[in-house]
Amino acid sequence: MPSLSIHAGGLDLNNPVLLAAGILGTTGASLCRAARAGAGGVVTKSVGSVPREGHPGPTILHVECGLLNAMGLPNPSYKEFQEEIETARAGGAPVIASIFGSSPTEFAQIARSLKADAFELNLSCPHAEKYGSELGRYPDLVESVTGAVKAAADVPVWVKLTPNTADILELGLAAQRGGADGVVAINTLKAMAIDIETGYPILGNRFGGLSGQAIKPVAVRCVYELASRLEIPVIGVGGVSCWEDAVEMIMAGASAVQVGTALLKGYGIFEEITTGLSRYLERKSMTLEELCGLAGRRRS
Amino acid sequence: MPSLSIHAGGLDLNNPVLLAAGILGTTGASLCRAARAGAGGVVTKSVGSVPREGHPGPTILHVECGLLNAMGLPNPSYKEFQEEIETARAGGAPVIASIFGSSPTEFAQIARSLKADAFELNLSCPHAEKYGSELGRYPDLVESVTGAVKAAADVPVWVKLTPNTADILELGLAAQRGGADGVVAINTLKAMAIDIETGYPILGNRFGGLSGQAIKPVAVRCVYELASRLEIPVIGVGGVSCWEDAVEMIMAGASAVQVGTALLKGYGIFEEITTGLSRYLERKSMTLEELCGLAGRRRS
Amino acid sequence: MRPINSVIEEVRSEAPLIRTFRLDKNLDPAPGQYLMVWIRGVDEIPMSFSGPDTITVQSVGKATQALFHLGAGSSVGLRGPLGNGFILRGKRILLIGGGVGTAPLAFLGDQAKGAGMAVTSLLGFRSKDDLIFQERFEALGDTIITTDDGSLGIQGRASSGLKELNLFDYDQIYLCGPEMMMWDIISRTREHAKKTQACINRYFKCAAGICGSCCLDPEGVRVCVEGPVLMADRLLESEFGRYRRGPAGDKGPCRG
Amino acid sequence: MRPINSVIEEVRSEAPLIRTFRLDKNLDPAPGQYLMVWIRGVDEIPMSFSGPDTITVQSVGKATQALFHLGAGSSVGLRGPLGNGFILRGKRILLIGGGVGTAPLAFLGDQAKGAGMAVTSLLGFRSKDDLIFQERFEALGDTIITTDDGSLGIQGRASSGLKELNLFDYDQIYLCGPEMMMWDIISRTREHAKKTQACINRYFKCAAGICGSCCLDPEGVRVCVEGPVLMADRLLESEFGRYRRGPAGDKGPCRG
Ligand SMILES: Cc1cc2nc3c(=O)[nH]c(=O)nc-3n(C[C@H](O)[C@H](O)[C@H](O)COP(=O)(O)OP(=O)(O)OC[C@H]3O[C@@H](n4cnc5c(N)ncnc54)[C@H](O)[C@@H]3O)c2cc1C
Ligand SMILES: Cc1cc2nc3c(=O)[nH]c(=O)nc-3n(C[C@H](O)[C@H](O)[C@H](O)COP(=O)(O)OP(=O)(O)OC[C@H]3O[C@@H](n4cnc5c(N)ncnc54)[C@H](O)[C@@H]3O)c2cc1C
Ligand SMILES: Cc1cc2nc3c(=O)[nH]c(=O)nc-3n(C[C@H](O)[C@H](O)[C@H](O)COP(=O)(O)O)c2cc1C
Ligand SMILES: Cc1cc2nc3c(=O)[nH]c(=O)nc-3n(C[C@H](O)[C@H](O)[C@H](O)COP(=O)(O)O)c2cc1C
Ligand code: FES
Ligand code: FES
Repeated sequence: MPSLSIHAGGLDLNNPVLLAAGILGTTGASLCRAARAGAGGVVTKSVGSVPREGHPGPTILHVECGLLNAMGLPNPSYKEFQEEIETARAGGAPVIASIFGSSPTEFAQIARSLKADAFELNLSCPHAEKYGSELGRYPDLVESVTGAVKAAADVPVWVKLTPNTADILELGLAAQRGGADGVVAINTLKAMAIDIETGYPILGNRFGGLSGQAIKPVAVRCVYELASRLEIPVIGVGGVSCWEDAVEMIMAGASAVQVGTALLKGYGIFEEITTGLSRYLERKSMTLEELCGLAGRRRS
Repeated sequence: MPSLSIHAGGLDLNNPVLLAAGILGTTGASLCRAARAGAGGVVTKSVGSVPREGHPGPTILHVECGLLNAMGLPNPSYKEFQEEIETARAGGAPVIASIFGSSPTEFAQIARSLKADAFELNLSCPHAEKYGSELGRYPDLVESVTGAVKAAADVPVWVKLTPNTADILELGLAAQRGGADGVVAINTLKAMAIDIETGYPILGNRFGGLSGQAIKPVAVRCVYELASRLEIPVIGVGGVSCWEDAVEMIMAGASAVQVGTALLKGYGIFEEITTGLSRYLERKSMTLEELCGLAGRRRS
Repeated sequence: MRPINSVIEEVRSEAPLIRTFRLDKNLDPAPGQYLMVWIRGVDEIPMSFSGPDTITVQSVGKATQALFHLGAGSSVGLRGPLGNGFILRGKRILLIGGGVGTAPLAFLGDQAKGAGMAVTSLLGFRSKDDLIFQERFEALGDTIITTDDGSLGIQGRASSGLKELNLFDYDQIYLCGPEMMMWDIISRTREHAKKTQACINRYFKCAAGICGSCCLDPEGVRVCVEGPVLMADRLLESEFGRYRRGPAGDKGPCRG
Repeated sequence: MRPINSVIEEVRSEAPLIRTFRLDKNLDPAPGQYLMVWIRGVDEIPMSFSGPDTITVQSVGKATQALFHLGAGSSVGLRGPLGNGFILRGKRILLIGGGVGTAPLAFLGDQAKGAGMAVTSLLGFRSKDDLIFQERFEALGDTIITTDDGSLGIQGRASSGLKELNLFDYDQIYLCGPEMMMWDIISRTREHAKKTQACINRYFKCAAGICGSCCLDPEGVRVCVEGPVLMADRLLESEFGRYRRGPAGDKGPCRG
């Protein structure tokens, strides 16, 4: 079988299929379980500087071909989270701490205090006031947050970008200027659903983020746009739910992929995808490196 | 049965279910057929000032829960299109001419020359260079294009907005400042798909727009955001494919809805939706006016 | 997959703070499975089935209070049935319940009796006034009741009733109640852990196995989809009875 | 629903500018149905089936030329089978074809013969050199050939062959060829229009019934999904033979 190990975004990964942020990432045990199930790396739930309980329920909702969620960044704060990261590490895969804050200094403070194999900056959650995409939609803030974290941390820093923008490349370039070791695209699309019996917005927070199969074509486009112009690697996320999707995302230019919503099918998804990817590479006699960005080289 | 007739965006409509732009809107005959099949109004294919053949194929692609398209605004120019509009009018429903251009003057010139019951300004197509969202992403351009067309036309002017932005409300407010009689939300999400056998982007134009069920939660959110703040009516479009979707969109704040991708099921969709909507209103003893924006009044 | 709209057909008061709500939908649940009940404008919370079309709710906070304000004719949104259920095994079974945790056991007992099993129940309550489902359990078979204050039955916690029973008599034991009560039972009956099914509680946010808020240390069991019914031997090796996570994911003490 | 990858197994030259491509997939098409063939990096174009796993292509422009450059072993993307097909009716049928339009008729004839029908063919070509499928049609039954230049068979257009036939002898007539040739036939045989099925051509963009580019005046028939086979009486009342729309949606003359 062809090797799936890669070096991407400053990390050595056994395979390029990672657990996405906020998915079974609240406890060290569940992260560890993902690593043991075959994830090449695991991203934690986003943690901030103070405990948050998140939004009232419903916090998720199955919609046509996807999931709507508005968890509201529940987390026990980074102070409580170090032990979860230690537990997670027992899984044997790099643990990437997703962190959020409302300013460059808040981000930097967390990055200084927390120990992890890498940081992923959540500049893209579409449904938490004062956080996520409320900063991440502005290139200058993306750059300054990234720069502040880079100065504070001695591990690789990835920046997770929002697709709720007219130009994701602008955001990616800002992250690159800030010194990011990689960008992660995409977070969810801002969305909502309404109960037709009563008119109530279904999510407790009214607005949430759309993920899953529905958004894959948007994610592939974002990855393609970013990968064609950035010098730093792109980690692709959004709707990956089978090995074919992973191939498509890598062809678009992703060095690695993250899997979120597809965990609804259970932890077996990691092995399913990595096995399929290996077989594909074998059949095509290709390496991961050759696959990466192939679509960009097929311009007619 | 409760009445479905409404006055919205300056037009009197027999019912609030319209044919969306670019869907079976190339010929007067197909527009007429939509009207006869029960559409409350029909929007034409977007027409510009010179003939365009559009992008090479594939121009559409079925994806998970939706459709990707990159037609590339094929049209015979407004000069050839007047006769199609006349033919379309025989259907008995208002004919809204969708128009596009690369500047306020180009838009205004078309609006001055073409006769239709209303204009819809395509400031939102995500895959045609120099047109659509390349203008429509900037609030000042939205305002100036709208203002120019308002000055040139003596019929209602609707502005079709792009969801490929960090803040669609900003665009809606710009349209309102420009004097628009209504906004239409949303056009497609910029997206792409790649052939995993070869790495080729599938659409001839590489990038296209995602429509259909996949985008409904994004469309509902956009309509809700716009309707909560604008004084002009919002026409909802994006993924409406059954009467329940129409109810949801109207609850989000849409005065009327447009149906695009669901025409894949055939022209019968108009009657299916209007009948379902009537029955719903009857069961709930509500009027369309009471339904409109209900979700905004359910804030807890 | 959107919440199903369901009208509350009947509300019955079981105890001062406990009510049973009969819904207009029979979703064909297995005992032990649960629903996510959306009290519109307030919250969505997990509730076990106490019958094929009923839930029995203790008012403890915002959402349950709001539910109490909804009378018959009001409607809620439902997601479910969710999770696994109890599995009926053997011929003689023992139900051990505490407080509102007796609800899913009453439902299970009905099914067991219908299947011809011999059902014995051991139920613990704070006091006589908190008692629920007494007749329902007594109709199933022998029923031992304990109250903390001794106002009815044996005085003490549910485990005080164990001495009246020979657990080797039972093919399977089913357990549901406040966490400390369940912990008390399973830690005292370790040798029966392999035949004890416990329906447990964690903070559920997504109830879809995706958010991680309900995961049990050290294996990361997703209680919302792999539970809420778990074998007691598995619980003995877990965080259960020692700590539990709150809505923020922080570890806190177990209540009850 | 993405394009299916298909390897070209064999390429056969039928005439100087016409080749048959055998694909590695049998998509179980009905004669008259078509495929959208994606020549990667170039375009996606409609092609009738000339057999269960073949298309027969005339090189006329960019995409067809690019397809000709792909040899056996190359691959294309396929969407289909699409559209309706011919419907076989009666016992004696007549096929009238012109040029590469004989392709779907040859496929139909094979099926008709297999079903025990009597097949007669009338085929028109520019000249002897452009002739395709001669043996295939002759194996089906009586075959009349016309050539514009008289280099083979009757001299003149396909309609010149009509005088050799009594159309009342046939239960159903099947027609495919250049638009002016088809128009020539159906306008001369109006009394048989109700039993004439014609496989026609329009500019297809989406081939899914959604874009409107293929719609036929005055009814707005979506040829890509309601066709490409239409009854001749319907065509007589349409734009067919008078004008057709190009890629920009502009009206232009009918070719051929
Ligand atoms: C599988 C399962 C089955 C349950 N079955 C029943 C039942 O049959 N009858 C019954 O009365 N109660 C049941 N509960 C407990 C019930 O869900 C909580 O009492 C309810 O959520 C409290 O909501 P509140 O807003 O009224 O209280 P709050 O003020 O929000 O909190 C009160 C307490 O309830 C707990 N709680 C709140 N929200 C949740 C949640 N989403 N998930 C888990 N616990 C929560 C908290 O830990 C808190 O300590 C069950 C819980 C689970 C997980
Ligand atoms: C239902 C149907 C079945 C067909 N079956 C066959 C067949 O079996 N064999 C065969 O050789 N040809 C067939 N054609 C015609 C074939 O599709 C065109 O010859 C081909 O698309 C030309 O592409 P090009 O790029 O080589 O030519 P271009 O240079 O693009 O154009 C040459 C001519 O082909 C026509 N054409 C181009 N693209 C299309 C399109 N997307 N849809 C319709 N016409 C187009 C144009 O009108 C133009 O006049 C069929 C067409 C249709 C609609
Ligand atoms: C329930 C849920 C919770 C999430 N929480 C976070 C989070 O805390 N931080 C973050 O950066 N992204 C979060 N996301 C976004 C995912 O990491 C991912 O970007 C998105 O879901 C798209 O990928 P998918 O389609 O594979 O799910 C969350 C997604 C879901 C569905
Ligand atoms: C094939 C196709 C062509 C379209 N052409 C246009 C167009 O010319 N002008 C325009 O404003 N929108 C165009 N759209 C966008 C639709 O009008 C609509 O905004 C979008 O498809 C979302 O609605 P739906 O999900 O109901 O299809 C097109 C969409 C499709 C699928
Ligand atoms: S409640 Fe979300 S994983 Fe169980
Ligand atoms: S080709 Fe698009 S409707 Fe027929």
